[in-house]
Amino acid sequence: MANERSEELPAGGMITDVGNSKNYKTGEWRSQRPEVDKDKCTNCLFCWIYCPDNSIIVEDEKMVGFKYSHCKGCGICAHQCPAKAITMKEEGL
Amino acid sequence: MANERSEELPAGGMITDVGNSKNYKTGEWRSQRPEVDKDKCTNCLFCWIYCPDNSIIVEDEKMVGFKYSHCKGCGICAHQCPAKAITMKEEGL
Amino acid sequence: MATDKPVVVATATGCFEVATTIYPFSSWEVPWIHTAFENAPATISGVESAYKVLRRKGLLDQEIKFVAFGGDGATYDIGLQSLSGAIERGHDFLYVCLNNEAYMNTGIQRSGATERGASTTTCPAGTCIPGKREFPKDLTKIIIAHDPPYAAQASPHNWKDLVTKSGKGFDIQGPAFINVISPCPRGWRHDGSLTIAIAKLAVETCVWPLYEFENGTWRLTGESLRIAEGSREKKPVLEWMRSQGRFRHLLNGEHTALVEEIQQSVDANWERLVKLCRL
Amino acid sequence: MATDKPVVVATATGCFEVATTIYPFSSWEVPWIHTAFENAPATISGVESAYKVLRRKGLLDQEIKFVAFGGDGATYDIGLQSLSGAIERGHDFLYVCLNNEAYMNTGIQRSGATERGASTTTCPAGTCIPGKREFPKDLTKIIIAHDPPYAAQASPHNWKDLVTKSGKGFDIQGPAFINVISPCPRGWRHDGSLTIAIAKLAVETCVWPLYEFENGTWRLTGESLRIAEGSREKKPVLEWMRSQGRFRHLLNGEHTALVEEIQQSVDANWERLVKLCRL
Amino acid sequence: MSTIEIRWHGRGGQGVVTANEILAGAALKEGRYIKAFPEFGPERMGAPIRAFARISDEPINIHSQVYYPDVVLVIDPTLLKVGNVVEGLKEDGTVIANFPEDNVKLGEVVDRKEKVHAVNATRIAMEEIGRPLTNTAMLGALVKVTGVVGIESIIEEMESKMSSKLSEEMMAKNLRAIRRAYEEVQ
Amino acid sequence: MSTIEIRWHGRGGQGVVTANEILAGAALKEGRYIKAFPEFGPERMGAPIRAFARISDEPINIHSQVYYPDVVLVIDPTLLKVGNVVEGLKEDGTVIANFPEDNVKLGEVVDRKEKVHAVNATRIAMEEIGRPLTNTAMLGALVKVTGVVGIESIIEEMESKMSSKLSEEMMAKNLRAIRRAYEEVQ
Amino acid sequence: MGRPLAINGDAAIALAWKQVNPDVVAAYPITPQTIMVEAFSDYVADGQVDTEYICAESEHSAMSICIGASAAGARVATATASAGLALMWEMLYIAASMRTPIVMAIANRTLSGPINIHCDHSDTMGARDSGWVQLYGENVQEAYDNTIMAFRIAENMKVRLPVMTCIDGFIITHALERLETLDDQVVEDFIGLYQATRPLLDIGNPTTYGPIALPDYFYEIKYQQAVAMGSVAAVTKEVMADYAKVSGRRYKLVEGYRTEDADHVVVAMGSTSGTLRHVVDRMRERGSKVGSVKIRLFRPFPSEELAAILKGKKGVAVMDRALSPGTGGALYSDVLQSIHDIPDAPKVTNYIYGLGGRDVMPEQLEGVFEEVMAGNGERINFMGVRI
Amino acid sequence: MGRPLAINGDAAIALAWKQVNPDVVAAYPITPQTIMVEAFSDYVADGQVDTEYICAESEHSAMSICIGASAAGARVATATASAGLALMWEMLYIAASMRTPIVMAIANRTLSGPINIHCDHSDTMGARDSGWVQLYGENVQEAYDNTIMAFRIAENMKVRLPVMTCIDGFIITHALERLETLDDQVVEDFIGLYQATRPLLDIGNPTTYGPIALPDYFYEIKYQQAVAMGSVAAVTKEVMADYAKVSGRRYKLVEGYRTEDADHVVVAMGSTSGTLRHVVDRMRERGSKVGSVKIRLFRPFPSEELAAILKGKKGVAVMDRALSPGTGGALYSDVLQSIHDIPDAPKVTNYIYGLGGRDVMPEQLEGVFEEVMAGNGERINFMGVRI
Ligand SMILES: Cc1ncc(C[n+]2csc(CCOP(=O)(O)OP(=O)(O)O)c2C)c(N)n1
Ligand SMILES: Cc1ncc(C[n+]2csc(CCOP(=O)(O)OP(=O)(O)O)c2C)c(N)n1
Ligand code: SF4
Ligand code: SF4
Ligand code: SF4
Ligand code: SF4
Repeated sequence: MANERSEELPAGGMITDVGNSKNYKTGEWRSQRPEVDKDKCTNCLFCWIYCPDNSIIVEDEKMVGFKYSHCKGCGICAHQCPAKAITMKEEGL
Repeated sequence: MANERSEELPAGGMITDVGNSKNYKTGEWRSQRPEVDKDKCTNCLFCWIYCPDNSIIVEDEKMVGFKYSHCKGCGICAHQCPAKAITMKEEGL
Repeated sequence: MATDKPVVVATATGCFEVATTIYPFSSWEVPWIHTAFENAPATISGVESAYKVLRRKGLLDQEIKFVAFGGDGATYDIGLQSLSGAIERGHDFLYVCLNNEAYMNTGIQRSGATERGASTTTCPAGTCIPGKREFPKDLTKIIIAHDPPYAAQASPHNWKDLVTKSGKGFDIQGPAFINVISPCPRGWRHDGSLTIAIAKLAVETCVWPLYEFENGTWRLTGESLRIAEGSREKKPVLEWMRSQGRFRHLLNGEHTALVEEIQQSVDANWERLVKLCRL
Repeated sequence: MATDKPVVVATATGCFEVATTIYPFSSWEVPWIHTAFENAPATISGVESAYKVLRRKGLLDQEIKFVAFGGDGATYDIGLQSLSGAIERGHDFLYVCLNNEAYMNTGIQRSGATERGASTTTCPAGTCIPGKREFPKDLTKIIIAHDPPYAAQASPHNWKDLVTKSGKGFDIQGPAFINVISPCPRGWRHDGSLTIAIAKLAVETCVWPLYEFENGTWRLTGESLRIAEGSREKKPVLEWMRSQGRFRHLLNGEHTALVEEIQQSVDANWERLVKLCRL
Repeated sequence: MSTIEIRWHGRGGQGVVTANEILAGAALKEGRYIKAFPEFGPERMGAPIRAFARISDEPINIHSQVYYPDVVLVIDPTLLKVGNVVEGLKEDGTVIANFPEDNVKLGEVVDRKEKVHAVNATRIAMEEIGRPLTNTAMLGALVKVTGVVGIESIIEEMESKMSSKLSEEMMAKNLRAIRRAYEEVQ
Repeated sequence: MSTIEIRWHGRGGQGVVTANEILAGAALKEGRYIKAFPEFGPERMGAPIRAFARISDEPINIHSQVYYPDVVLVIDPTLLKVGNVVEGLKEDGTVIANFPEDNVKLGEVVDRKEKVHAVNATRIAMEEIGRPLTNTAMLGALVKVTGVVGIESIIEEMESKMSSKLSEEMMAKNLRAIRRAYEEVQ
Repeated sequence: MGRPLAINGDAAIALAWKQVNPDVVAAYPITPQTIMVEAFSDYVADGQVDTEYICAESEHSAMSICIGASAAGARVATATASAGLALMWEMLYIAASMRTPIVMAIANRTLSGPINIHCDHSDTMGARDSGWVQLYGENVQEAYDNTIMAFRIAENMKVRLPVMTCIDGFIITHALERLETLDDQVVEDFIGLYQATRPLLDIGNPTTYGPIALPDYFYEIKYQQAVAMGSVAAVTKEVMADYAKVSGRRYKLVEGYRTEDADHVVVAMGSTSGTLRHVVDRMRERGSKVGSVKIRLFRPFPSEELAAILKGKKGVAVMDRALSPGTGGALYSDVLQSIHDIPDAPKVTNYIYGLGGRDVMPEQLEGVFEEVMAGNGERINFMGVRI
Repeated sequence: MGRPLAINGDAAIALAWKQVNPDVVAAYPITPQTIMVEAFSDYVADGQVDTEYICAESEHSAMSICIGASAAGARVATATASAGLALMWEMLYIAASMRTPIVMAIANRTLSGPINIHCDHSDTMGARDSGWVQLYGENVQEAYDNTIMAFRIAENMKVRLPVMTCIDGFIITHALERLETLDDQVVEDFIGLYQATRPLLDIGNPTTYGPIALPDYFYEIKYQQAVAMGSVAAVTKEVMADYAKVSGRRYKLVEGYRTEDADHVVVAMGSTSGTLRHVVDRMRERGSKVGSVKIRLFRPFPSEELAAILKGKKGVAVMDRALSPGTGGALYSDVLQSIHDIPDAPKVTNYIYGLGGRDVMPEQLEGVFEEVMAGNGERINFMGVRI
């Protein structure tokens, strides 16, 4: 990272390859990870709405898990889940 | 005018001799002059209130004339006078 | 001045400032400061803060009042934020806006206070655009939304009302605001001797209602109160427009719809105001 | 995003900006611009103006929506004037204030939105001064005093309400404004997982009523409507204060008068608002 | 170099700047180079003001105010008493003033013997225009005395520059004032 | 010059900056000159961060970051996998890491044979403090291994700097963690 | 080519804008710039331009609007002076570093305080590090010509930097002079269609403008500006050559007047350059071997061009119409930088003059020449002040 | 004298303020200045100072409040950085020309864009014409010492000018170093009671502050600032001598390090000066006859003092931590001005470095010395950027 030369960068600090922060794995910063108990989950998608990092994976309008590469472990999903289907676990080594 | 040297002036453009614009005779700029007909005047002092240049002379709560040294001849006093006691005259040479 | 206490004055850049202090002359016999165009409220905040601390330290024993003046450009536009901040911080000062509805000092350019349809040098009435396209900001309401202890609209033609309001503004503890309509012959294109008459017309047409906001309560005053009470006629806005050259282009029959829209807006604002005063 | 049209975004300096674009990374998949802290409304005004003229010239045929985001510092304080000007000029954009009631990006300094009594790093609760001394500006009311076509208060806990309001803001022609309360765990000192719960409490205590102003009419929404209708309880402000560390110093029994004053002010504002919605 | 430098004396609101620009416009019409500008300061109704014009056959480089005019033009007789209107005027320079008496009298007032020209522009203006607006009349006097531009150029420029601002009637009155001053200047 | 340069590796929120400042404060207490600062950037919970300390008997002139540290201190074992913690470490430099296994294993991970010291700071912290806050414990390990300052100075500085921020109980727990790491570092 | 006009500097710039027909103009009035925005407002009101004309509520917003519009893909012009430039100062750097090719006319006026509406160069000198190209015009003709050329320079793909075109407040903005104009079509062809790079409004290719750049990238992005500035001299020469073809008027970055055989030279910018030529002619008539230099392009500073002129002179004076309290003038600094490397460098003295509209008399400039010829004068001198 | 503290640069300045106990502090937060206002807020909340502390709604207002308070008769301090300084830029000139002796701490941070919170000197370099005195501190100790001395300099009757005390953002503001403090009473005695001149609040002697001054007076009033600046060097030396008496620390306007017998010298300001001394020591060990110069007082620029040091050197490099696109650095300019007149002037090259917080490595500075010794290097060079 950070080895491009001045002339290799787009002018004026523009980022032309947008949405690339997906490649920036903020998940590494997490100290607690959310886990879902799909038995309890009602697929209400509250977690999806409230997750500040867009880290709830939804397929076919169903909650199927977490994008751990980005989830920062804030715990909002766990707190908001009306079914108490999400718990926060200490991140292992 | 305008011949003081830099070091003779108070610092920072302060004016310490305030209210000195009285010495600046704006009356010279006038092209029409107000004149009062004291027979009509009721001493209501509307002219005094409205004069934008503070040029109505009042003594003992009576309107006695104009400070021609400052009156700019705007005609507001004439227009406001409820007794139509003031008229504007062409300024002579 | 509507106070017998000593007063310190701050003034924003504008006609009033330029007209009263051209070096080495000054018309001011009280302490006076001008620093820039957009910051009279901040400047007076600083003066008032110095006063507070010097009093607290016992270095000053006189009670002093503080007032800041700004044109509508200085108040509605470029200095709005400075005023808003000073009110939020709760400094003890009176702010007076001399509202001549355009930047007069620089030659009659449009401001946030310029009325819809008025012609100025930056929104001139041309073959394609009939003067200013936007309605003016209602600054007095904006200030009232800050919930200051005192705010009012006034007009020079009703000087008793103006003096009463200024007195309240000085006396009250905390920030006070008075918005004074200030007809300008050159900018509005009317005869200079009609200045006061035109200010009166602004009130009579409800283009510029007289009212005050005191500790949370709205109250109409002067002619406006009488209009609301029905003891005085509310004049049509057209009369207002006819009195000034800046609206002349609207009166040739091509723009009746626009004139009507302006009348409706004046009416709607008036009705809202009357309701607020009845709350 | 509450619109299916393409959107261009401007963002003021602040947490939201710093968190989403650290060179060479960007989280934005739509066109996005940040220029400075105090000028997102002006920046988006420029973008929208370019859009208007390029459309007029036939160089662009897509319909595009414009939105600007700013924190409370960027909106209540340093960027208020920029927003006021953009509204006065009538640009067609939605402005969203993410109000976390302090300058969070720089470390929790007081803003014009900080509540009375709250402790921040520039109005810390000390042995002599118990946190912020002034009441917050009521920015939503200040914006409404500009008479924009649409303005509202919202909260993330009631996301349906928020999405509905955003949709209106996007759809309406002209400037629209939404003020969103945005609890910040670090700044308010509460557990991060309680963010949404605390936002809800703000509404339930009437510290942050949900309402909208649409074409001149005030309307309560969500929980606030139900509280006004009596179908839901209005919680005491003390509950709100207890939920956050920034008010902790007020709860030791020494400051009951202050707490009472704050409750009274919340009540008074709430009653005024209810009246306005009944007008 | 064939540059002529002119200095106007009048009061704020008397149209000195406009008249000076008409002069410059007329000179341009004759293919000349020009530079016309007022002494800068806040414009105040009635306050004494000055304006300057340079007219030349060649491009004009100098941008200073005019300190050593060839011609001094006084459009308000009250100014003859205030300040020194002939300050810096070249030895062989010309004075043209709105003045109700004759050249000799004027010469006494300004303390010059030669090249002193009076014209009762106030009377001309009152009679032709009905108001004491002497700026246009003084243009007539100027071009008669100095020949710096032809009177027809002045009239052409008046018409092209001022027609959007003056009514036809006002225009005609002003043109009459110009012509009369052209005739009457002593 | 008797300057020792130390580089910390941790994550945002783990207290690296605070621990580094306690180290510097302790050194000051011993009459030394100090310079302690984090690698600057926006602080983000969980993001890898570094901090630097210089401790010297003489005034410190150099203000650059530490590129060739004498000691590398890793307070979060997960960082041993991310990036190169021993980058620039002097040939005879020391590595001290929060690591659940022994020095040999640690040496393999960081690819160094000598002067490699493991301490299970996470376990110490969990047991003493109840949370995986390893920053203080690592101070104990550091001073034991390097002797850069005395452990009593660290404890004194902890007490004077942190007493307004930590409850008495928390303070005691942290001091225990420091002492234990001092004992347990291998 | 149109008939010559009698027109002032401000109106000439408004006329150039009308012919350029920019997409967006956002401005705030300030003396002595007002005539520009007023005259342009008339064109707008009469539908003579397509421009979206925005009266901002402050200069800070005016420049922010310009930046937004330029990033969005519009061709943008604006104008200001003095306090107005000061209030947008923060945004000047941002406009330059975002590479928005805005063209801004400046009616040079002194910065407060005391407040004063007249000319000096303190406003634009204070912006000399901001990354804007700065062109100074001597008279009304140059006000017009520089404005038109500025769009070509700013928008050149190698440059992509904002440009200020400066003229002396009142002395030029409010003075009627003779102006030779170009036909509308000639202007249109000369500046060409505006091609934006990755504009914000290109929904299909979304771009992020204005991210935060930390120490790992900031310098590289900033350095691009140095490179862009490095290409300005060559681009400007090209544009000037093209402009000569359509106008017959041939400009240079730095213009020497009777310098070839001169022993003593005075350097200046703006209207004083004209008065200086007048003085040079007068002194040449009396046999003095003097010359003068006009700096037209001030940022980037054309060091080589200037050094080539000053090389081997016996004495040089630099006229600065702005004071940097505590050191010498800005132009003086750049002149010293330009000649520092050359073997045959003259001694250079500095004259601060004309502050707050103090008029410049030919006699005073003669005095400067005389001091230079006598080898007198301090390193820094003050001309025309009552000390 | 108090015990030494382990403290960062911002907190050291807040501590100095606490001891000075100014009447009014008005400020707006901005990284990396925030610790100053936060730490000072704690003193206020705990009643440890008498200060009226005002959280302004913007930096423009913060400076306006300071000016109002100072004119009113208060002793005033404030602090800012980067965009904050930029936003108050208009008011800087007004503060100086109104002769309000405000003391402002600057946590040097680069100007946007791109936005970046780290150190370079673009912010204060951009204010170098504003008429403020500028002092640069190298480390935490100097941050503290300069702050205290600044009040004495600003308020001296011959000076009466506002003073900026600058330190490098993060590098010093956020770094813990050893600080020797003075006792409160020593500080109080050192700065003395504040005596305002014709303060606004003197109701009995009403004064008009800030009138408009036309061309007939403006220049005379402005020239007073040049005169006041002219007395700063002597006053500062006096203050430094007095400060040495109470602190034992003896400062100079310009500080040469091992320059007496050096052939090659590098000049810098701020924290880099320290790193340079470290490098000089290292190179001296290897036998290179090198030295370095630290500029402490940058405005007014101490030309004579610097010339005396640089006279006769074989080669000099000037380190500028700011870019003026299109010309050389500001410090470089002033160095050239300083030596232009002296007979034995060295060749001087310029190095732009450390923009946006790019760290400065000793090896790079050695590289600069090596280039100077070899007589290599362009006139303007860029150090540490990936070209
Ligand atoms: C930052 C800045 N921008 C612009 C100006 C120029 N300016 C001075 S006064 C003025 C207009 C004043 O208008 P207003 O406040 O309405 O007062 P008025 O002159 O009409 O009384 C303007 C635009 C300035 N002085 N400073
Ligand atoms: C002119 C200027 N002053 C100060 C700053 C520093 N600054 C950047 S973001 C910020 C606070 C942002 O607060 P807010 O708008 O409430 O947004 P938040 O970070 O809380 O979301 C400040 C003070 C700046 N960037 N520019
Ligand atoms: S909030 Fe809970 S119940 Fe709803 S979708 Fe998410 S995990 Fe399932
Ligand atoms: S823990 Fe936070 S970031 Fe992770 S999925 Fe839940 S809400 Fe999203
Ligand atoms: S207004 Fe008329 S009646 Fe009243 S005092 Fe004046 S002159 Fe007399
Ligand atoms: S004419 Fe005007 S200035 Fe003169 S006295 Fe009457 S109101 Fe006053």
